[in-house]
Amino acid sequence: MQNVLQIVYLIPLLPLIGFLINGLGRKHLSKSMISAVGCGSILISFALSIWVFLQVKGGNVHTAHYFDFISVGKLKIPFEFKIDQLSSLFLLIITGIGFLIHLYSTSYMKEEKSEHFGRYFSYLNLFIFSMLLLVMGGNFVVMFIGWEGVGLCSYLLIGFWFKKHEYNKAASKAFIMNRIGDLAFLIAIFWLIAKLSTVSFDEVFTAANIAKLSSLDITVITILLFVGATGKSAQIPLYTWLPDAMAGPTPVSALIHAATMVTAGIYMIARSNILYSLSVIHAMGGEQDIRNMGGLSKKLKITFITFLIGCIAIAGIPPFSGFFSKDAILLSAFIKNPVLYGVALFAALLTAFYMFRLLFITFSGKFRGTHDQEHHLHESPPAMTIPLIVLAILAIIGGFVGIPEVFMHGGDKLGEFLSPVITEQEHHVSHATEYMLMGLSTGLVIAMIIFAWFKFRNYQRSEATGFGKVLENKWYVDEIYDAAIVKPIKKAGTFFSQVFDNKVIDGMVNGVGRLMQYSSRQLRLVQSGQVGNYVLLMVISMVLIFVIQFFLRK
Amino acid sequence: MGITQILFWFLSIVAIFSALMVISSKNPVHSVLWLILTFFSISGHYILLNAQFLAIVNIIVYAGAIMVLFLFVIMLMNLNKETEPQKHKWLRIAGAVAGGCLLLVLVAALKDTDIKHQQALVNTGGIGLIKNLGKELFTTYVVPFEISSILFLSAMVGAVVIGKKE
Amino acid sequence: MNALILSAILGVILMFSGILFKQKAAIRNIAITGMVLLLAVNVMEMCGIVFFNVNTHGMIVFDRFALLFTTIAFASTLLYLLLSARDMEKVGVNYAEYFTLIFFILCGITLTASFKSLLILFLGIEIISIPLYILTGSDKRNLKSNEASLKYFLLGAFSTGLMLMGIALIYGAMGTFDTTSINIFTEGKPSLLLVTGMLLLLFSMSFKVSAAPFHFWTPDVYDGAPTVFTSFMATIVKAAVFIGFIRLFDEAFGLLRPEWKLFVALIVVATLFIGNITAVFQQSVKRMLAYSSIAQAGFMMMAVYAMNTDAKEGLLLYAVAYSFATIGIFAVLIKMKDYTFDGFNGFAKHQPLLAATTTIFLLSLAGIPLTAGFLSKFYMLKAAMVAGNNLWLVIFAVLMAAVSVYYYFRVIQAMYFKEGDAQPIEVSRSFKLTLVVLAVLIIVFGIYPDLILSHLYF
Amino acid sequence: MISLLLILLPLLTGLAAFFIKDEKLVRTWAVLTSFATLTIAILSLCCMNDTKSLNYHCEWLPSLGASFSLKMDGVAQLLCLLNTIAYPLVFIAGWDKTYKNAKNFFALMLLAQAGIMGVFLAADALLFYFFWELALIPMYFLCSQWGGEKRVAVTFKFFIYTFIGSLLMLISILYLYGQTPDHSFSIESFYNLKLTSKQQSIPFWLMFVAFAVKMPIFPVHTWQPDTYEQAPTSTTMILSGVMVKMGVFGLIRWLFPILSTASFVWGDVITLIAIIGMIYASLIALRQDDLKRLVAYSSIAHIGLLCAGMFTQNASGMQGVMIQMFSHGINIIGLWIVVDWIERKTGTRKMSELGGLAQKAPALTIFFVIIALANIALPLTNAFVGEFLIFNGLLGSFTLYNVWYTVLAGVCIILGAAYTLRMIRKVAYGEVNELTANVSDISINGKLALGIIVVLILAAGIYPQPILDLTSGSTDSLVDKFDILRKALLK
Amino acid sequence: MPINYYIFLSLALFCIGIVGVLTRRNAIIIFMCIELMLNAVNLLLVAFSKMHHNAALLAGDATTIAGTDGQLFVFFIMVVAAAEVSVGLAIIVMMYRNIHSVDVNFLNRLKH
Repeated sequence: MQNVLQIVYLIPLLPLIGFLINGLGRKHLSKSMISAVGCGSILISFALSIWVFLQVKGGNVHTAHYFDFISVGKLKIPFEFKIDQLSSLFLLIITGIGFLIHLYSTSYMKEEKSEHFGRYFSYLNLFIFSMLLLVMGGNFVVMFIGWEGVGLCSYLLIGFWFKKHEYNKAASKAFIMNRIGDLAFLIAIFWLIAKLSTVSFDEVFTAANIAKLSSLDITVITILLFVGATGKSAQIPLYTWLPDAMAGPTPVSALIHAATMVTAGIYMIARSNILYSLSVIHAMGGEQDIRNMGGLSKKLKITFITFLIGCIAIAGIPPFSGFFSKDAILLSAFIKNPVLYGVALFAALLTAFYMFRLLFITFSGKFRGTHDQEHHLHESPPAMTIPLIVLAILAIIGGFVGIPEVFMHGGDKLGEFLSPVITEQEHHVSHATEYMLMGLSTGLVIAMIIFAWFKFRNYQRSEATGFGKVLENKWYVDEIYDAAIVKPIKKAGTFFSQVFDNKVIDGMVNGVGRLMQYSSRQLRLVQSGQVGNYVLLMVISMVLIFVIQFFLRK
Repeated sequence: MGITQILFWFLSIVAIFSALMVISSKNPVHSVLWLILTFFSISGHYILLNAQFLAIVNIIVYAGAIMVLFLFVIMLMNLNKETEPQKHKWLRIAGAVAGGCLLLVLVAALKDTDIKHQQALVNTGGIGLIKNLGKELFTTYVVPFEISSILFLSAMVGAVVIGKKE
Repeated sequence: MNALILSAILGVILMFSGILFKQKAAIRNIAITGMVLLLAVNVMEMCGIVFFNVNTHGMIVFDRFALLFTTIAFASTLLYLLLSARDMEKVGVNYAEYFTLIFFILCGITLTASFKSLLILFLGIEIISIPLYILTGSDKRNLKSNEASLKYFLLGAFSTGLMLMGIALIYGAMGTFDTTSINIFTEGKPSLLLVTGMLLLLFSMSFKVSAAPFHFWTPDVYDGAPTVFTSFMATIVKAAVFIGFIRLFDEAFGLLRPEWKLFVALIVVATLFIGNITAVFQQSVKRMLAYSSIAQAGFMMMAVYAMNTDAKEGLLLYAVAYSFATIGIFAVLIKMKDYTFDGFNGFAKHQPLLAATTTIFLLSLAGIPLTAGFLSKFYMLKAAMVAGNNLWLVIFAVLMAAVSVYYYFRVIQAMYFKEGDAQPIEVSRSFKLTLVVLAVLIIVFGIYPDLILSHLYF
Repeated sequence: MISLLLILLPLLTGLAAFFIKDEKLVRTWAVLTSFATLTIAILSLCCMNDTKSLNYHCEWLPSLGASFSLKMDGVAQLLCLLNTIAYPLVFIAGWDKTYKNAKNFFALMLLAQAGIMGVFLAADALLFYFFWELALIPMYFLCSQWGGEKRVAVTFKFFIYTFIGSLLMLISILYLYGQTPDHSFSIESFYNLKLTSKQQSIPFWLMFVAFAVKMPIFPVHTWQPDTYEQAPTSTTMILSGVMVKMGVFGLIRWLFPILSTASFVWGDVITLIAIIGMIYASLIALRQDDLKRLVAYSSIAHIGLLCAGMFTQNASGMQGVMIQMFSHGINIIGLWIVVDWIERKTGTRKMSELGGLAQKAPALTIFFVIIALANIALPLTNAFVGEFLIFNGLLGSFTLYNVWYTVLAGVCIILGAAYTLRMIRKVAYGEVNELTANVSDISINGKLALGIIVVLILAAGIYPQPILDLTSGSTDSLVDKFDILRKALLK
Repeated sequence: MPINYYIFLSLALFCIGIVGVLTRRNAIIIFMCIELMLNAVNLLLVAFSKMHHNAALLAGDATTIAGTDGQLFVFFIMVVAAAEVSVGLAIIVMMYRNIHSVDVNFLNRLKH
């Protein structure tokens, strides 16, 4: 009797079908049809996800095996989906939020031509499909497929309005930055294969297998996986694509990057948490839906409130959800290492500063966008506001799902649900310390908000100075990358293509030819036409041969 | 030193001297004459070796026919001047040195051959007589003999082809 | 023996035909018929039908190797006559005499291929050489032809001198001219006289096959001679001398191989190098072919170097491949007015069939698979490889073969890929047919060489 | 028998094509016969283990020890399939092109197919060499006759280059032949050779150079960009899609089994060269403005990976190479079709002069993007499977430097993404300009060809296992051989 | 006479012939030098012939004809030389008719 969860393939399949229908039929379908297909497929997936979630809650955990994707020698990589607490939760998040995004988009994109409208929805569907593969994958490879798929979709979405060169560049940059992370992820997978000959979660995370890994292996794999996550979640040092992507054309696509892709990184770390044994993961998961909101609300007048909520949430002001997740992270960082805590705190402060700077710039100053953008700024139809409100509510209450013990005994519902998947580390910190840390961070955050308020209240496009300028330019990291990596690569490429390949390597090859021509030109002069010379040369060669024969050879 | 030895040395010196004169005379006619002298001395050697047939043939064919032909051609071309153009000095030296080296090398190589103690039979021995040679030539060597007629035929045809005026 | 006598007779017949017949076509037909006859009697001798039973006293032996080669040579000559006999008319007035000389040369070729005595070798070489001096100079008003003839003659006579000195020294050492008797020496070290004589023979034979550094006459003579005769002497004659060469060094100096191996290798290297490299810069196709013939000689020389069964088989195959291809190319070249590479520009457009066949000939010369040229080169390489520790020689040969591609393909490029006002040339239908036959034969032998080689053994 | 058919059919139809004067007729003829050959190749899959009906043997040159024997193992089957798939694609894509002397063009193309097929099937070293050259000759004429402006010189360089390589291989073959006890060229005799490591070195390098030139890998690659640029696109497709696989195939069929010790000993060096070449070519591709040259250099990078993958000498790496050979062939043909269309419609290949094709030719752009993404091995495309396995093989290979190799080769994944996206961006995106303003979308035959390619890309990307199963027999036996060897050497 | 004497004498004549070929420009003289070389060979052959005859006699074979072949070879050489001379002189004369010189340095149309 097969497990009922075998049919989970429907969940990713539906968005895929949606993608195909919208993609192929984008010229022929009407907009309403397209939105129906786009949203409908996700909605059904969402419904299925709820059903799956309930199944999992009921204790039915299943790895659905479909076919052998790659099977070489001892290495077997099946195409399989793993449905457990973690993935079912993420299924909910992805299909749920995905649906909201779709819904929102129907209205947001309605002024696009039907062709582009269809293209847009097909991209979105593909995105959801990839995300679903990512979270459902029963092994690292399937996960990687989704992982790259997400990168692809972000590329497509950022470059959606492909006439604009900046967008295209931003898209390429996002993809390449992601690829760096992907490479790390891949190498981690190879490392696992080399050590364990398997990539399946079920097999990798058995105690016996973990025991096979040396501490070096674990360090390398975790670091590589983390780099992979870094690329996808746009963390330092691979974050520079994200701001550009945000600057991209579609707020919705921006949302996707801010939210879902970042989630992907989190999910991956969570999935392999055994290797990390970190307790912060689930908290991070909680944070993401808030960030979604933040991204989503950008640039919309009417949603100032929701945006504000989002900002506050992200900044980590109690009691919004961001507060708890942030503190959970900070706390675990503190447990690990106080220095780490400092860094994390600093990052948190910067986030706060950044968010509020955005807020003030967007809503306090004059409108600085182009005319082109201005027509987007209108009263939002219900299709847009409803998702926003839902999200805002989520942001407010979301925090309480993961509310730590210090506030409410047994409040950490999320942690509880995920405990089969995530090995939690014991907290060895007194509540007093916890409170103190919370207080510290909150205080600093508020201070930062006030600082931002004063700085950007009447923001005009004036030259920023000092530290502000550094921030303005995103720490000049782009410039540093450009100088340290991109330019040398370009220079090397130019050198190789114009000098080395042409002059040196091909030069040597042609040189051989030229040498032949030259020696031919010279050698033929021996053929002087003079009989006397010919005889002389013959006699000399004869003498030489005689000398060799009689006097040199032994 | 018997008469044979004296004759041998005398003929050898004459042969080498006249050969040297062949290549060093400026006047082509002189060269021809010196060459005839060389041939005569070689014929002398043949007689010394009791190869009478060859000695006669050498004088008749070489000294008589061939060299006269040469002389005739040279006269025909009016080349009997002393002002024959000379090769470049260095080329001549190079030629002489190369030829000298060849001689040196060959002599050095062949001075210790395994037959160095053997003697060439002088004065006696009947194989060089016309009778013996003729018998061999028309029995064992009849095929090559006939074949050499083809050579003459082709030389004849050649002379016609080359010499005939068109 | 059949062929030897018949070729001499045919020579005489043609000598008189010039007096009897005034029409050139008649003379030509006699020559071609005679050639067919010659080929036929030679094939008969291969099948065991011998018309003349002459006691040669062991000086000439018509073994299968010799007979097979003479068959090849006669067949090549037949094809050569079919293609180019008409073009001899242009050379000069002595039309019948040219054929006479060619038949005499064939007589010499027969001798060179089947000698057992150094005397016969000497006679054979001379019977080949003297008519060739004449044929080279047969275009009497052409100064180049004169010059070539005189150069050839002087250098040829010089090399004859070397050869005779060699024979004399060998005679001194061994007391015989018989090749098999020369090959017997009992003591551990061979006589110095023998070795010296052998080396002198090596030089003179190298001269005759135009192997470096005794090749100097070749480009000038091939270039200066009337093209129709260059074709003959660069192919059939050269192959014949090679057969003589390998016979001599196998039968007479087989045991001396340690003494000459090194020098032959050096000669191979020098020949390949000079032939190929110098050919690269030539402007005239004819002169390029002259250098190419030197280069090809370098390859054939590898057979002498290797001196094993493969080498002999390979040399026969090489003779076919090289002769056929070169005869074909020359046959086309004779028709051209402009012998430079540029003269071939756009040739394919005007004469697609001729261009196609010429391409096959060139590919064969370059040693591209599916042509006899490849397999013959392959046999040479294989023979050399089997002969022992000499990878370097083989590698060198191969690199030089790659160089050869350069100049052969220049012709192909000119014919096919370059625009040009190709010279309008007129060729008969039978000429085309013969060329096609030649090309087909080259490909057939390139796929299945056993068609030839199986005749070497019963 | 099937293998003989696979060679004979294109050979004979090719020869026949020389005599078909009518251009349309000869084109149809070529397409039909190429489909017929494809059918036979597909049929061959049905009798996978029936060696009797697959293989063929007859006497050829008994005196030399060479025979006309053909062997169709899994690898050969795969590559024959690639060959037979490539031709219809190429012909379909070029259906609306006119060639002067069309009959010669199609005849030579078919002859080249026969030659390539022979290379994949030959089970006799001499025969192998024969076909190796036979595949080259038609290519020479095709490129020199119908190519671009500098075609003659460029093609000639290509020809000489590969010719030297193949001649060196010939020496190696001869050397090995000399070592066989029965003086035979048959592959079995070669396989049974027991040579010391010292004896293997020279023939190994001689042979490797031939394959390296053909593939080509750095630093003997310089013929390739020029040739790809100058050759007629149909020919370039065959050259890059099928012919370069001859080199890789040579490694697996001829080099590894015969000279395994040397392959093992020199593996590190060659892997390093291959990987340097990958980075090198990727960097150059990054700076190319000419589309054809970009694709050419990207191909060098990919082939470098194939070479490195072969020398991992483990199951994963080699199987990866197998599937990647197929994928690369399909993908690059697709890319050429796109590039060709762009060139035909805009008259330029310079990326700096292009742009905005996505608006004017959306179908083309979609195909282009999909194929380009397959080219950079996005998951669920065919190339991903190959590259995944190769990289896995690299990391799992038994060398001290496996991690470095993997990381260095991995850099090319990123560089590959960089130049491919740059290409897409410059060609397809952005505003239209005067060159691209009047471009029409790809024609129906182009769509058909590209459609098939995309289907193949996805099919092999999603379910690659049949291909892997096809070749596993050959690779497994090799891997076993290397395992034994490794154990013996490490002792 | 000791055979070495003959060998050295012949070699000397032979090499003088070669030197002549190398140093002279007149085609006829060059040709004559070649004839000199041939004569050196002839002398050597005759000497060897007598040497082998002697050896056979010393070996006790009183009726031996050993050495005949050497002298016959000389005969053939003379035959060939005669034929060669006729052809050679014909060629030289033809040359002279065209360029009015027998200087081999003027043979330089064909080169490189």
